[in-house]
Formats: sequence, structure tokens, C-alpha cells
Amino acid sequence: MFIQALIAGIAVGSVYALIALGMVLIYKASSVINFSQGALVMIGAYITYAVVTGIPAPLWITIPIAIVLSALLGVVIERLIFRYMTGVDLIAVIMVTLGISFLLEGSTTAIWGTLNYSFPKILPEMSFSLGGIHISEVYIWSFIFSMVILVMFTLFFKYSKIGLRMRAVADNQKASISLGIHPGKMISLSWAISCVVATIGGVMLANIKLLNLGLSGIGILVFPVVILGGLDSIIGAVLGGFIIGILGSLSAVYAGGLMGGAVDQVVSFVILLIILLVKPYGLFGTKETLRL
Amino acid sequence: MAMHRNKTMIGIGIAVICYLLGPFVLSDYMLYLINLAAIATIGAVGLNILTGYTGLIAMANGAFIGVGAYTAAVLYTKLGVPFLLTIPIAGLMTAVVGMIFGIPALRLRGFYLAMSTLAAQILLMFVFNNWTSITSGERGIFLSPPNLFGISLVGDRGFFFLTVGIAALGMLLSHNLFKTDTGRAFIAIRDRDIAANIIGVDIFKYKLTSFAISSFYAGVAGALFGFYMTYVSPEAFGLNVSIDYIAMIIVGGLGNLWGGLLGAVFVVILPEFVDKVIEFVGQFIPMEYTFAAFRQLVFGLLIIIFLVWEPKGLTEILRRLFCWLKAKIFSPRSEVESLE
Amino acid sequence: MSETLLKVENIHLTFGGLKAIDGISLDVCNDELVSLIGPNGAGKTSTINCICKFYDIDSGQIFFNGENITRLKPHQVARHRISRSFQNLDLFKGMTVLENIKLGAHINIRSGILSDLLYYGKTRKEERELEDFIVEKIFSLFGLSKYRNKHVGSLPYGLQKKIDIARALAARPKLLILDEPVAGMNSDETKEITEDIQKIREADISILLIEHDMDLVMNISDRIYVINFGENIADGTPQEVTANSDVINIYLGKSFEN
Amino acid sequence: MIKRISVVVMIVALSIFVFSGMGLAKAKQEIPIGIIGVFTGMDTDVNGMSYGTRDYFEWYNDKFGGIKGYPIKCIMLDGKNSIPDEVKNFKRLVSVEKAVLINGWGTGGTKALKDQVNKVVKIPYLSESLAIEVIDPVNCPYNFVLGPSYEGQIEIGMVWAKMQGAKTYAILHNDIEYGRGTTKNVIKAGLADKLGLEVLGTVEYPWHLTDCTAQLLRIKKMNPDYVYIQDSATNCTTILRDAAKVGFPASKLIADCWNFNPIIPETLGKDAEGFKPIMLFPDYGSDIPLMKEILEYAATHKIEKKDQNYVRGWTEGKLIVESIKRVIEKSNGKLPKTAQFRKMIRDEMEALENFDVGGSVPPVTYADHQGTSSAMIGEVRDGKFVSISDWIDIRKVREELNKK
Repeated sequence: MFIQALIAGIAVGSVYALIALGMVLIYKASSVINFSQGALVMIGAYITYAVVTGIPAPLWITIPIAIVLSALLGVVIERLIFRYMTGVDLIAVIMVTLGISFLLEGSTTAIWGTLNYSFPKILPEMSFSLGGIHISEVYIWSFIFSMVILVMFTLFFKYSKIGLRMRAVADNQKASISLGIHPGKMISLSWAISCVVATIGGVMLANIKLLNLGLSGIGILVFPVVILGGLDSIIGAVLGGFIIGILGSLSAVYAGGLMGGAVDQVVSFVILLIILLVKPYGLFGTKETLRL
Repeated sequence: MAMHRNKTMIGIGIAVICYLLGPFVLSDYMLYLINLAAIATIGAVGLNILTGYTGLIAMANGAFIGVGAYTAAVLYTKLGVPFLLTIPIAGLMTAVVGMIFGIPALRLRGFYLAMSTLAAQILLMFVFNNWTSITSGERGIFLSPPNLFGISLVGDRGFFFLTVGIAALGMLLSHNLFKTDTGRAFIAIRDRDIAANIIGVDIFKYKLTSFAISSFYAGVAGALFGFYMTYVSPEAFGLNVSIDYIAMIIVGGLGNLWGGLLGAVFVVILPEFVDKVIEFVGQFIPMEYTFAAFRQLVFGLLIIIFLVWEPKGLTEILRRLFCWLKAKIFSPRSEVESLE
Repeated sequence: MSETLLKVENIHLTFGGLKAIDGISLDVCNDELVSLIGPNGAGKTSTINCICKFYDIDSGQIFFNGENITRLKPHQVARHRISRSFQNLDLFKGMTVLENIKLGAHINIRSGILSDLLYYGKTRKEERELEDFIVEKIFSLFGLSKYRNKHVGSLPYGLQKKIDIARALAARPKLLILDEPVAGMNSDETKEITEDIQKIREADISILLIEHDMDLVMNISDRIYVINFGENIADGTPQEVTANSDVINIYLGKSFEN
Repeated sequence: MIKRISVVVMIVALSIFVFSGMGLAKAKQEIPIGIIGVFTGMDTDVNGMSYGTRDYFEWYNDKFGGIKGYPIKCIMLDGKNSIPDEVKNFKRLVSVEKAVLINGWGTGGTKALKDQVNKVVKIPYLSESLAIEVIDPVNCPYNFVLGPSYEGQIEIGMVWAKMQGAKTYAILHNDIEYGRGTTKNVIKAGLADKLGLEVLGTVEYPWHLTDCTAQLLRIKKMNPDYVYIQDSATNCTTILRDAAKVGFPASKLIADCWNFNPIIPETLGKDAEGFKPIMLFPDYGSDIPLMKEILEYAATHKIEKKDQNYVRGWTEGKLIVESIKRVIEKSNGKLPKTAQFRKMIRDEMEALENFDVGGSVPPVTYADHQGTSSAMIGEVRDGKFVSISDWIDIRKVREELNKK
């Protein structure tokens, strides 16, 4: 029982991790807290669906197209909106991202309507049983993806030239400009990458559930993850994802019986609250300092 | 100066006349919209005190309104407390709850505080859903239409006087607050909390106070909402409501008395407006009902436009519009004044 | 010599292993103008930040009027009537000049939230008295009357400096701490501020001054403390200090050789 | 400049708003009927029932030139399945459009409007939600629904399970009223005991469900003969998938009427085989007289949703039109004043007895404001829904059990 719950938790956790990664990336690059991540996840899934079902071509053609499209979406968002949003107060940024998610959900409804779609099987079949519970390929793939992306990001920010520039921009825009780095480019790039990651998450989620507008709901559920892991920590996002996922499923199994309600989502927010009170900057986050 | 006073007197006079005649000329539907807007105004003005003036982002206004609604509903149905009494009590109750969830403000600022209030929203919703002995869970609580001085407040006419009156009162109080030291302390905390602290402002005390006042407003709004809908159930107090309220004060104007009012009216009227336009166009071009999506689309678009083009919100736009019209109508001189 | 007002005893402060203040002591007596000088990074501003409790000191004691204020919170310190100006302006951008200065008097306000909401009785009275006080005493002193309803953000630097000091004065302090009041000002403005400081002294307010402008310091100080690397180097009257060899070494005889 | 333009745009917009508001004056000698549907947000996948009713009116207008010559004016609004919006639509339909009957939607909205419908406005309100609180001819004389309540459906599930010789039963439900409230009522009613069926337990999961493994593990531990899922298709898909994950057979899963939805077999393939949704109405295209009318209409119009919900909507349309026809006959061909009209429609609706709607449900008797309390059990067989039982009339069953 425990083992099974644990495995289920890891499975869900890796999906959380995927989505949290996108959020963290944007924060690292432009210190924007993205409440529209959920909507990006949703629209990413829809785009992929449209491309895969719409274009009569093998997956190795259609999938890249979908990825490019979602990257473009990210760039567009940055160019059209966040270019003009430098040096505004936090609430404005938060609200703009919320506005974006309204916009995305609205346009999704306008284009695809509000029906449920069943997502095409684009993931190679590979599923096995572990501890008496049959793990479907979706979870395995999302686990793999989250791991791969984790490694890629870590290397990217540590060694690659662009990654270093991004960090410079995040650190201090003015200084980076004086170093001849174009912050705008870096930030759009980070949005592009983040959107791609969101799309991957969306595809995973659409495979777990149906493809519908409800997918964007995940955006809120991911906040406990990023807070636990630390807003600007990539490894934190992944670990946080697993921890929240596991605690959620454990609490659902053990506490669920005792206190009627659906505890698993509440538990993660209780954790969020505790973390904020005990260790506001999460497990791996960097502290912000006050100056006079 | 005297001239100015006269103007204001005239303005107040007109307002009072509209207030007294309004219910008898408008359709129930219009009254319903106005009542919703008035209730929203109360909540928004309150949230503006917390977020707009004190700079504390709260994502739990929806849940706070819920606390007010439930308090009133329980007092009214289970304990038979008179209707008018339940409203302030609901406010106080919510103020207490708000202060409890304001405690993290001792350590947290900005986004992290926003997160703690988000948690508050989720936890309160959980309570609404699961503390069935009090809230009767998703089942919700029915309220029989209340009596006010013997007149049954059923329907929209009676409520118009109540909601609009209380909304006006709420705005007046908020207006007073920011003529005084407490108000200044709030703004100081928003602008530069450290400096404020060294000047002698007890940051934590004033943050809590701000939470209390703001949630008091929310509580009153909630009580009114509950009685007006004659039905209180959790689904009306979800996160989307909290987000709508943030949208209101941003669209209306952060840290501006009129921001709350304009924002509330805007957010309540906008969907109607979009619907009307769609119906209007629909008469000529047949339209799918999925075009209802445009409501959401336009909403999102407007919010973004506001924040990118006019961060000061509707109040600023209207002010500029006013000056502009004045400039157009009168001399080009007043144009110069208006623009500086 | 009158009794001491502020007494700082051997305070230490470290930022993550790095010693910012390593045993500084100083005291300020009633009606005295004491200057605290030293090269950049000597720990001057850190010292006053410790006095205002923006930093918590690791060891040492701070007394004010004989009361131990070492463990108080910043706003509690302020209630002892210690107020200060800020090196890099910390005015409240969202408020007018008048409102900024009014908030300076925060510690003197007694009225509660309820009466504030109703704007009735006590509040109304206090607001009127406060406004009169500011207009008569402070505006006249700094000549700010014509800016009273301007938002501070829009005003020139020199003026903002003045408003900063005015705000500190509005608290009717016993001790006024000025952190580089004339930094980045031209000679005229400097002269004005100097005169203002003189006027403030006439209102029997003790002043602790941090300043790089040696002429100013030498002109108006009763006593001077020289610190470097977070330690006291020397103290005494301007004459004594200028005579002190260590001080000369630090300043390489800069401003007062001639 | 841009700011000024935006300002101008706003003025224009507002003025349009005002004028179009005036434009909404009601045309006379029409029969205004309001439909509150859901076209955005959750539950839009079942809004076929709103389209069905609307299309029936259109079909009827085209074919017979309206009821006794008075065309039906159908106003369809989006309630977004949220209480304030449905109340708002209600106010508009009542005060602006002067509707004589409203075809409402959600559970929350229906409950919130209870007083308005029955005490204040007094307008017949045929709601899609099968919430039991309003199925009460005495206290809610103006509320009507069509079909057995969710409670009834769970019990129909029990009855059928019993027929299959089952001993144990469990209920899996979401944490909102629709799931939790309903389940509570069923347990309270205690039909299971009377049937001699043991309810091993009820398990709850969040309404915004991502993963149901944990809950299903608990179910699996109980090991009941049949499990009833009290939720609609979106969550049910997740549940079925996770059921397969933990190795719990879909053939043991019964679910309410909203899961009679092709999306489920389509999405889950073999994982859905044997899954048993409740069927209140036969599927679109099944061989019943009513279907002929629909096809006749479909020949010339686009059918928004070709599913059982559309059939349901069409059926409701028939009932509404029939009652109105009788009203007009009674008032010898004239349209009564609105208030009177509303009351008469209500009376006529209640008076309907063994009215044949054309095979979509057993003949309707509306004395109980529920029309029919019968349903069939469906099953997924190689990707298609088939009915595997006759109509089970839960009211009859209850009566028999109470006799004993």
C-alpha cells in the first residue's frame, strides 16, 4: 500500500516538476512570477493536438513543428507584453500574467470550443508494473523528461555561453547591458524555452486526463512546488515536485479516510504555508537582502 | 473655493436624487447589476486599502468574502440574529480571520506574502467545503429574504438602497482614513517599509491593521452578497473571485479611492457589454455560442492593455479624458494645465 | 558639561564573518553637536544604523537618557525621540511634501483607527494641530511652504534632502542624526543646510552628524569622533582632532593642511 | 495619443452598450422562453441538451408556424455554471425578456433561485440539474426536472447490481455538492440495506482531479462487487485510467448519466471495456419515433451535439411546447398576461399524464415534477455503448420495498 502510494506520488510529482521547471526558468531569467504557466501548459497541449491531428505527417515532423510554435508563442508574449513591463511593481506583473492566462483560455475556447478531446497517443508504448501497480507510459515519460530537462538546464546555466548570459541578465540588467548582452533577447529566449517545457508538461497532462480547458488548473497547484523548492532553483523545482506529489498521494491514502474531504491538494498548501513561515525562500532558493 | 464647494454640493445633490429615484426607473435586471457592482465596490475598496495603499498583495479576498457570507448566514439562520446586526458582526469576524492570515506578513513581503494568502484562500475553501456542521458543505445554506424595518427586502429594489448606501459609506470611511496618520503609515509601508519603521511606524501592527480593515470590508460585502443571493455555497467564493477583485483594483486604479468603484463597475458591466455586442452583431452574422469566449478574451486583453499602457487605471484615463474634453470644449489654455 | 544623552559602548557588528564595526564607543551630550567622521567604509553609517536598530549588534550596549535601548525594535527606538535623515533619500514617493513631513510626527500621534475612519473628534483636532505646527515651525525654517502639496518624487535633489531633514524634525526629536546632509550639493545649498543646522541647534536639539565635508564639520561641531575600519581612532574638539597624528595619516592631511 | 484613442473607443463602446440595451425591447405576440445553458467553463461537453431544446423550438416554429400561430421566441444565455451568472440570466429573462418559462441549468443556480422561482416571480423552471432539493411539488411547485435524481441513479445502479447477484457496493465521488451531497443522501435513504446490499464505503477525491490512484487503492482494498462513480465524464476518464493502473476492472464500475459519453471509450480504448454508465435517454440515432423529427430537422440544419443530451433537450422541448399548447387551448387561442401565463403553464405541465414523447423516455407523468424515474444501464462493448438492461423505474422499486 505504502509503496504503491509512493510510486503514484512520484508519477504525479514528475508532472508537477515539469511544469514547475518552466516557472522557475522564467523567474531566473526575468524575475517574473508567471501565473499563466497553467494556461501555457493548456495551450501547449492544444497546439500539439492541432498540429499532430491536423497535419498529415509522421510524428518526427509534427512534434518539432508543435515545439517551434510554442516557442514562438513564448517569444511573442515577451515581445508584445513584458518588453513594456520593466520596472513595474510586483502586483502589476502578477496581474499581467493572470491577464495572459485569461487571454489564452479565451482564445482556446474561441478556436477549439469547450469540448473534451481525447489526446492522440504520441508517446511510445512502454509500461510496466512496479510494486503491484501498473505504471502507464505517461508517467514514465514525464519522469524521464523531467530528469532530462533538469540535467539540460543545470548544464546549460553552468557551462553554456547563453546560459551564463541569462544568469548575468537575471543578476543585474544594467551591468549585463554594459557587458554587451542584450537582456531582451535573453528574456525572450527564456520565455521560449519555458513555453516548450510547458508544452511538454501539457502533453503529459493531456495524456493523463482529457484535453480540455481544465488543464490550466495545474498552474495554481504548482506554486507549493516552486515555493518548497525555491523560486529560482531548478533542482528545487524537481525535488519539490516529487515531495509534493508523494506527500499528496500519501495523505490521500492515509488521511483521506479520516477527514472526509479531498485532502491531497490542501496538504500541499499547508506545506506551502509552513515553508513560508519557517524557511520562506524554500529549500534551495536564494534570499533577498534588505538595504538602507 | 466657494465656487468649488458649490460644485461639490451640486454633485452630492445629484447623487442623492439618483440614489432615491434610481430603483423606480430602472429594470430589475439593471438593479441587479447595480447591486452586484455595489457589493463588489465594497470588497474592492477594502482590497484597495490592503493592496493598493499598503502594498500587500492578497489573493484571498474571495475567501474572506465567503467568511463574511457564512458568518452572516449562520448567525441569521441558526441563531436568529437580526439581519442588520449580522452585517457588522460578519465584518468583525472576517477582520479577525483576516488578521490571523495576515500574521505571515510579520516575516513575508511581496510575492511570498501573496503566496501565503493564496494558501489562505485554498484552506478557507477547504473549511467551507468540509466543516459541514456549520457551513453544511457544498450543500450550502439557504437564507429567507430578510426584513428591514418591517419591509421584506426581497427582490432588487430594497437591496439597492442597502448595497449602494453601504458602498457609499465604505468609500467615505476609506476617504477619511487616508487623511489621517494611519493612512499615511499604510502608504509609507508600501513606499519604503524600512524607512517607515525607523521613523517609528510599527510595521507589523499596521500591516495587521490593514488586513483587518480590508477584510472587514470583505466581510460586509460577503454578508450582503449572501442575503442578496439568499443562498450561500462555497463555489461563489473561489480563487477566481479573488482574482477578479485584484483585477478590479488594478483596472480601476491602485491606491485610489475611486479605483475600487470604477474597477468594480467595470468588471461587473464588462461581460454584459460584451454579451450585448455579440448579440448585436449576432443579429446580422450568425454566431456560435463559443463566442461567449470573447468575454474572457476581452477581459484578459483589457487587463494587459491597462497594465502596459495605463498602469494608473481607469481613474487616470477618466481624469485625462475629462481634461481633454475640457480642453476641446473650452480654451487651449486649460489643455496645457490638464496635461502637466 | 551637561549629562550625556546618547551613550554607545563598545559595539560590535559583523556581516557574515566580515567585521563592519569592531568596538566603537561614543557619546552625545544634551545640546551638543557631535560629528562622526572617517574614510569611506569606516563604518559611520553602520554605526548609526545600529543606533536606529536597523542592524542588531552582536555585542555592546546603547543607552539613551540612561535607558538601555540595545534590544529595542527600530520603531521603539524612534519613540525615544531619536530621529534621523537618510544618506540615500528614503522619502515616500506616493505622498506629498506635507504628508511626508506629517508622517515624521508619527510617534506623537495618539488617535486610534476608529476615530481615523470617522475623521472625527480627536483625529480632526490632532491633524489640525500637527498641520499648524509644521507650517509655523518647519516650513518656515526650510522654506518649503510653496511645495506643500507637491509629490516629493517630482522635486529636485537638494529640496528632497531638506524635506528628509524636515521629516526627521517633525518628530520633535531629542537627538537628530544627520547622515551626510550636504552630500552631492553645491556650495550654496551647502551653505543653506549649514544655516538650517545652526537654527535646529537653537531649538536645543542634540545632533549627531556624519559628513565628509570637513569645512562644515570643523565649523559647527562641538566634538568629533574619528573612526576607521570600525574602530575609534580619535575624538575631541575640532582643534584636538586636527592635531591628532593618526587622523592626519588617515586623511593624508587632506582638507585641513591649508 | 494611443491613450486618447483607447478613451474614445471606451466611450463608443459604452454608448453601444446603452443603446443595444434599449434595443432589447420584447416583441409582442411571441412566446418568450429562456434557456440558461453552459457554453463556457466546466460541463460544456453536455450542453447538447440546451441546443436540443432550442432546435426543437425552431423545428416547431418552422413546421407549425409556432404554437397555435404564436411563434416561440427562444432566448439562450450562458450561465457559465456559476451561481451569480445564472441568477443574473434569470433576472434578465424574467424582467427584460418577460419569459414565460425557463429551462435552467446548474445545481447551485437552481437552488439559489428556489425562492425567486417559487415565491417571488412564480415562473416554471425546468432545470437540467437533477438536484433532489427542488424535486418537491409541495414546497417547490414551480421547479421541474426530467429523469431520476442522481440519488435515484445511484440506487438504480444498486438495484441492477443486486439483479446480477452482487453482495457489496462502494461509491466513489468528488468533493463538491454534486458528488458528496448526493452520496450522503443515498446512504441516509438506506435503500441498500432494504435490498440486502452492503455498502462497504464511500471514497472522495478532489473535483479538480489529476490522479486518483490513491483513492482507487483504497477502493481496491475494500474489494466491492460494484463501484458507483458519482461524477461526470472528465474526471471519470481519469478514474478509469487509474483503475486500469491499479488493476481494478472497468466492468465493475457504474457511473451516472453524464458518462454516457463517446469521449470515454474513444479516449481509453480497451481500458473502458465493460464500463457501465446510466442511460436516461437513448443515444442519438437510435431507433425511436422522436429521432425521426430530429433527423428531419438535421436535414436542413447543423446539429451542434449529436449525443443523448441532445435527445434529452429535444424531449424537454416537446414537454414544454405541449404544456403551452394546452394553456393556449384553455384560454381559447389567446395569450394570457405574463404572470397568469406562467402559472397556467406550470399547472398544465404538472397535469401532463402518460404523455408519449416518442420513445426517448417512458410516457411522462409530471405529477411528481420528475417526469420519469426510470433509467437503463449501458455498457461499453468494443468501443460502443449498448444498453444491457430494460428501464428500471426506481420509484416503483422503492414503493415495493416499502410495502415489505
